[in-house]
Amino acid sequence: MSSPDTVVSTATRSLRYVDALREAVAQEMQRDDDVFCFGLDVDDHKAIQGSTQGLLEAFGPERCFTTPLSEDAMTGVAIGAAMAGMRPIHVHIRMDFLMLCMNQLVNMAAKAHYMYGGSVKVPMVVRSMIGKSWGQGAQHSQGLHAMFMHVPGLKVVAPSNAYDAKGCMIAAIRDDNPVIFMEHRLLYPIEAPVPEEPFTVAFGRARHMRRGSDITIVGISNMAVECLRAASLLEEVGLSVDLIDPVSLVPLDMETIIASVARTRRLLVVDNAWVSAGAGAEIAAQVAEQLGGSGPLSIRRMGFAPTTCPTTPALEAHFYPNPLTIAKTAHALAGGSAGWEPDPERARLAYQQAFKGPF
Amino acid sequence: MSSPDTVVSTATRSLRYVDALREAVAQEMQRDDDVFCFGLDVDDHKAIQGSTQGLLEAFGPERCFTTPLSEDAMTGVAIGAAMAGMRPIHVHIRMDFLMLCMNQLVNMAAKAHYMYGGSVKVPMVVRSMIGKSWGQGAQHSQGLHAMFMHVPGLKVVAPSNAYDAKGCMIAAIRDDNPVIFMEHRLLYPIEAPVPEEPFTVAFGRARHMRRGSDITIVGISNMAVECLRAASLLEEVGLSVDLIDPVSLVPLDMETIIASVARTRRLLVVDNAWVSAGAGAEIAAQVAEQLGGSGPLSIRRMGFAPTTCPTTPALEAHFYPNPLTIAKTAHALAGGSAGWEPDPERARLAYQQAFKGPF
Amino acid sequence: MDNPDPILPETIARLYRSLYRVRRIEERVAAIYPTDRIKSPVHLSIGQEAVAVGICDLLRADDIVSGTYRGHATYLAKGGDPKAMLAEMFGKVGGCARGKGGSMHLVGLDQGILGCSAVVGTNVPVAAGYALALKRRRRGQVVAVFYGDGASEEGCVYETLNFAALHKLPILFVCENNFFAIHEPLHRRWAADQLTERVATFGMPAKRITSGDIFEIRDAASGLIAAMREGGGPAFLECHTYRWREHVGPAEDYAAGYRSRADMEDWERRDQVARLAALLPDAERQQIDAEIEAEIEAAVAYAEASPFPAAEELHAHVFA
Amino acid sequence: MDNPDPILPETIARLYRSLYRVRRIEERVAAIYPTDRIKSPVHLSIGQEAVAVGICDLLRADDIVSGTYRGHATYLAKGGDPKAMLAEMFGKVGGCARGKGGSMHLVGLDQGILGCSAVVGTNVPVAAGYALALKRRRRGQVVAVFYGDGASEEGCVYETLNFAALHKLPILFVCENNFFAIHEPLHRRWAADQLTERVATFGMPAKRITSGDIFEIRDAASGLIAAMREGGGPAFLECHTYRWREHVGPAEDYAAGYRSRADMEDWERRDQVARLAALLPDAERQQIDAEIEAEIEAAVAYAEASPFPAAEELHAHVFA
Ligand SMILES: Cc1ncc(C[n+]2csc(CCOP(=O)(O)OP(=O)(O)O)c2C)c(N)n1
Ligand SMILES: Cc1ncc(C[n+]2csc(CCOP(=O)(O)OP(=O)(O)O)c2C)c(N)n1
Ligand SMILES: [Mg+2]
Ligand SMILES: [Mg+2]
Repeated sequence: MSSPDTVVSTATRSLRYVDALREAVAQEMQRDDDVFCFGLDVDDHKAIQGSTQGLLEAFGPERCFTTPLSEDAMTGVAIGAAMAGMRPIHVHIRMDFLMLCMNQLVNMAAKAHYMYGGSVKVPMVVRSMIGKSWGQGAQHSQGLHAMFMHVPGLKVVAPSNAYDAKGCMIAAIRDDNPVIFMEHRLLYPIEAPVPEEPFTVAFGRARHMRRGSDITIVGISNMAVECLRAASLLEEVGLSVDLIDPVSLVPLDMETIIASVARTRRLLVVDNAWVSAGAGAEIAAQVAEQLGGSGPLSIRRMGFAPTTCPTTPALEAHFYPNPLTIAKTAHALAGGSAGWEPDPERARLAYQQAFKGPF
Repeated sequence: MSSPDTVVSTATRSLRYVDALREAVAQEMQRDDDVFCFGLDVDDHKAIQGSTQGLLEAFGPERCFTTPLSEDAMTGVAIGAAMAGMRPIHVHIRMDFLMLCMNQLVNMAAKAHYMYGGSVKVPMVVRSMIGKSWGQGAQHSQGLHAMFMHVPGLKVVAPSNAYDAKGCMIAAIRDDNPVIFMEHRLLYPIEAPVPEEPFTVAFGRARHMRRGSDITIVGISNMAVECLRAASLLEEVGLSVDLIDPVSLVPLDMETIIASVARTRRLLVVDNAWVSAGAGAEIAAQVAEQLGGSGPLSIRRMGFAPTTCPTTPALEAHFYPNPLTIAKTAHALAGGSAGWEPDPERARLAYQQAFKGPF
Repeated sequence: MDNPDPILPETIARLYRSLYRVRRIEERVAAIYPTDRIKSPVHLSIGQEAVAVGICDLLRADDIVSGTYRGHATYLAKGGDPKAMLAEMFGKVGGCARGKGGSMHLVGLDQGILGCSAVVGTNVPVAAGYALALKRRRRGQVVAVFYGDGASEEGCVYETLNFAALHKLPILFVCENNFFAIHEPLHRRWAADQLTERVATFGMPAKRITSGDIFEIRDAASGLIAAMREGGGPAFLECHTYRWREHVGPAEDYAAGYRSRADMEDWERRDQVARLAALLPDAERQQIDAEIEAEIEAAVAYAEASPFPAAEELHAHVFA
Repeated sequence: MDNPDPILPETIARLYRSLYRVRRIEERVAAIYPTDRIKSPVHLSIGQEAVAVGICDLLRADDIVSGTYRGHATYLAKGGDPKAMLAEMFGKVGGCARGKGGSMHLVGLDQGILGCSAVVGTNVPVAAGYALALKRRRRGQVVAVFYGDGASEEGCVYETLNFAALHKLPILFVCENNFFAIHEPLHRRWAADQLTERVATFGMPAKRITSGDIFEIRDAASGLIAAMREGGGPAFLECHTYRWREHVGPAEDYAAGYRSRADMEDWERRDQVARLAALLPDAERQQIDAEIEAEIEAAVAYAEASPFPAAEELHAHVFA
């Protein structure tokens, strides 16, 4: 259904990211009796911000159920059910809570297929949401995908729009491996055209959100949206951005990124996470390995400040990259005149504006 | 007591790595009543390969004790005791088991000082050993330091020789922050001259193990030792290696590495871990960010194969970098004639030979 | 309830003052909340005050409490400064965590308040570690750790109970069982309603108190804490209680359908704030009320006046 | 021991065959070990066979077991192939995990053997997840999960007990209490010796068997498993037993001082292999012994002959 370049969709219907997630899961549960959805609070009236709404009613409490507060064991339960041929979707309302399940994810889920010589599969999806702002703070705001990228055997996806959210979710459910599915809370209300019928978005194919020639920007998860805003600010001053959303981090479509940087010789990676040993480090390192020998290369990474996330908005404002800081950094990297910065009012965070696609 | 270049030590006494660890802890427990050492099996007759030998006898069961198999809560206990002013050393016989404690390490230990506005400190040391060979396999062989490098608030050290083991351990115990102390099982028997009196090795100062001009090699943990062997093989064919052991990964002495690569324009990072979003990615990315703009740069990373660790020696042999593969890769990176490879017999793994220092 | 010792008037007054202070501060927080000056999720303890207040009444200044993201009552009952609490929630530098922690991470080491945590259950082993240190110091200090019925399901909490009993740590485990974790009732999370019996198998005194009666809670804790100071080891209390407001946020949520207002009304009839108010002479109560109201005004004013932290503070406190 | 049903001769023969097979294969492993052909840590079950054998005797072919790094007995008792086991330990491609798992990660899905894990406790929730799937399938299948006294201390095990009881999963929890985790005795790890009582508070049948008697173990499990197949939910058995050899490796280690040979001798007197041997007619026993010895020879020969995996196998099986 999709190519790395454009969403080949005739859909006219717009759907919010959160509803795209919900629809994907509902359609897969409809299609395959072995799919089930569980995790703290998936069956309450808030239904994980609505992303699991209606599943209980449609599929009953055997296939949509809450759990005790026991993330570690529940992850093991998902693994065991997956080994038995089911396809669990385990939902966490914050990615920070995956730290409770690291043992099962890293030492069992990632390794089972390999250490049992291929005799078992672990087809499971771990949904987790990243929080931001309004005092989420230290323990409710982390994007920890880099840890999962580090461990062979796990797939990691981080769709940035409703179309990819649906297509990746269906692909994740059908995948025979554990897939860490990273969502960002602030993407939930953003709409995009999404086909009604089920479709998959293949992992390992980056999406070109904009074509340009001066600088390659890679934006991960909701940072793709922030980068889009930055790119349009840069366009106004004559800088053309090749903007790439990797969509999946494992597998990672380095080909598309390398091809772009081979043209621009400039790379800015903007991640929704810490920089040190992060996704951006991996992308930058691969680019440097493959292109560094052939001439000068300008590379920068942006991400969370190298601090714990503070709650006060006064400090949080400086913790995250935003369209203004992204545009400034890209501008400087592209050799633009020193000191340029976009009009702050026009550089407001993208999520504060209705994002409508398509791209 | 030490400079990044050379160990300024008049010590003539040689000590094994494992005994250096033991001595450091014993001396600190002697000096400071608040230091204690706990963790599974620290007090049994095997005493974590001897690294905790004698502590029970010298300091009694209040200050050296085993625990139930409850790594997660025990990490919380260490944090709480540290907040109360004690200086716990929590020992894990394998780094893989830290996955059980990620929640406490990432969500509490790393963040407490920050999220409580500086009002508490968490001076604790988490010792963990990396296993290798003889069927350690999937769950007993992982070097997971990259995950800790990713999270602000944790220090990470990985000494590669007995001198640094003692000096870093004392520094870690005296540090007011949580320190992840990574040891490699195969380093334990290797001797180096180590002063008897207590001394500290400052974090954030890399160690130049060899001076050279053709290529910069950074070797992490026991890979520093493997790289040393590779460097001497390369020397025989006229390639001079600038070999750097970062010693601590957080803080990371990028200055020394950058200065070296600025001269050689070639970097090979060899890690005892997976490559993807690993320590090598961070080092490579920083080098690319800082030096990429000024001309061509050749960069490569080596580490675990991108697979789970197999137990069979037939496959395990291909899982790890070794002096032969390191030397080959460095040789190619330095533009050496294609197809060169050292005599396999002479390239045996360094740990299979008595390593005597000093450097 | 069976209450052998007569309750002294000053005890009633002290407990009332503490209860009323928690209740009113939280009501004030709820009132301020819609103005968006508190950019922080708030988990109110309204209705649950008696547990923290009853137990903290027995603690010395140098004892320690550890609470959760629903920690306002714990913080205040142990002597936490309302000024620092309010400023924290406003994200101001005068906050107890300099604005870096918010409502879920209240802290006050000077008053013996270990920092609260927003990851359910995490505070429990940390509190036990603090108790380990206190045991080594041999000054008779104790720790009281508060956590919810939901937290009791986390593996690390069981692990901690075992360790605390094994090492005879001076720690009182207090499970505030309000029957819900967010909107999920006990019967969807607990295989059996035998938490207290389970904890007893670790070899520590364990008691369930279903009444919500502050005197019963205080009495039960009193003997346990006294024994603990003498090296008797840990103890456990399961205290039934009820959260009157929504899980997070300032409002009621009985319309949501996951629980019934009738249940709340049952608990409202047992409200300890009203009960103790009625036990006090009118004048004395009015005096206390007035003092508290003034304290709250001062705290809000302080929070409003306190500046936001300067941008450089972002990079402070990463490492000690 | 109270053993109402008379034990049929064929039951004795079947149990003996299984016991003897485990014992002898492990003795053979111990004998081979010093030659370094097994480049793998081995955790022998010698002395502990009766637990796995007694319980697996009640399982159907389509039932599931889950064991630990000390999993040889579990693997064999559930019908695991000694050839595949030996080859696995030799690191050969004919191994049950193609040489990638070694002694600690035996697996055999065709025989209903879930893969063993070397991280203590990890297998327990995974087994419960499998049981969840079996419950959905409604074919009366059950899971038996084996773990040690040490594993019982891990948080995820408590969490699993609660979840299994809550969802009435068809899973038998079997704690093989050999009194030690590596060299650490129970009293340094357990606050109280009330594990069985604790598990009972989750609302499942829970029984402690201290004799080591294979018939008692089998009888206790029998009723529990039958009920489980009808939807009765999980059950728990704590089986006292004793590890005769060192924690890891082929030797005895009574000289190390952490436990006394006298304790072992007490268990040796109750050895179920010898006991059942004595209950069998001589000729029948000899016949069984001979068959087992031949099976072992064949397994060792198979393991020797099987090739090492080719280098390309390193990159196979990372993703399914
Ligand atoms: C480890 C973890 N899992 C899930 C959450 C989300 N969460 C926040 S509060 C809560 C309910 C906790 O219930 P309980 O312990 O009974 O405390 P109460 O809110 O009732 O006071 C949950 C599930 C969390 N913060 N941490
Ligand atoms: C989570 C974890 N912690 C520690 C270890 C190290 N370790 C291996 S076996 C063992 C003892 C386990 O004891 P028990 O569960 O009683 O099993 P037994 O060996 O007695 O059969 C320990 C501590 C481990 N493998 N995994
Ligand atoms: Mg509750
Ligand atoms: Mg044991």
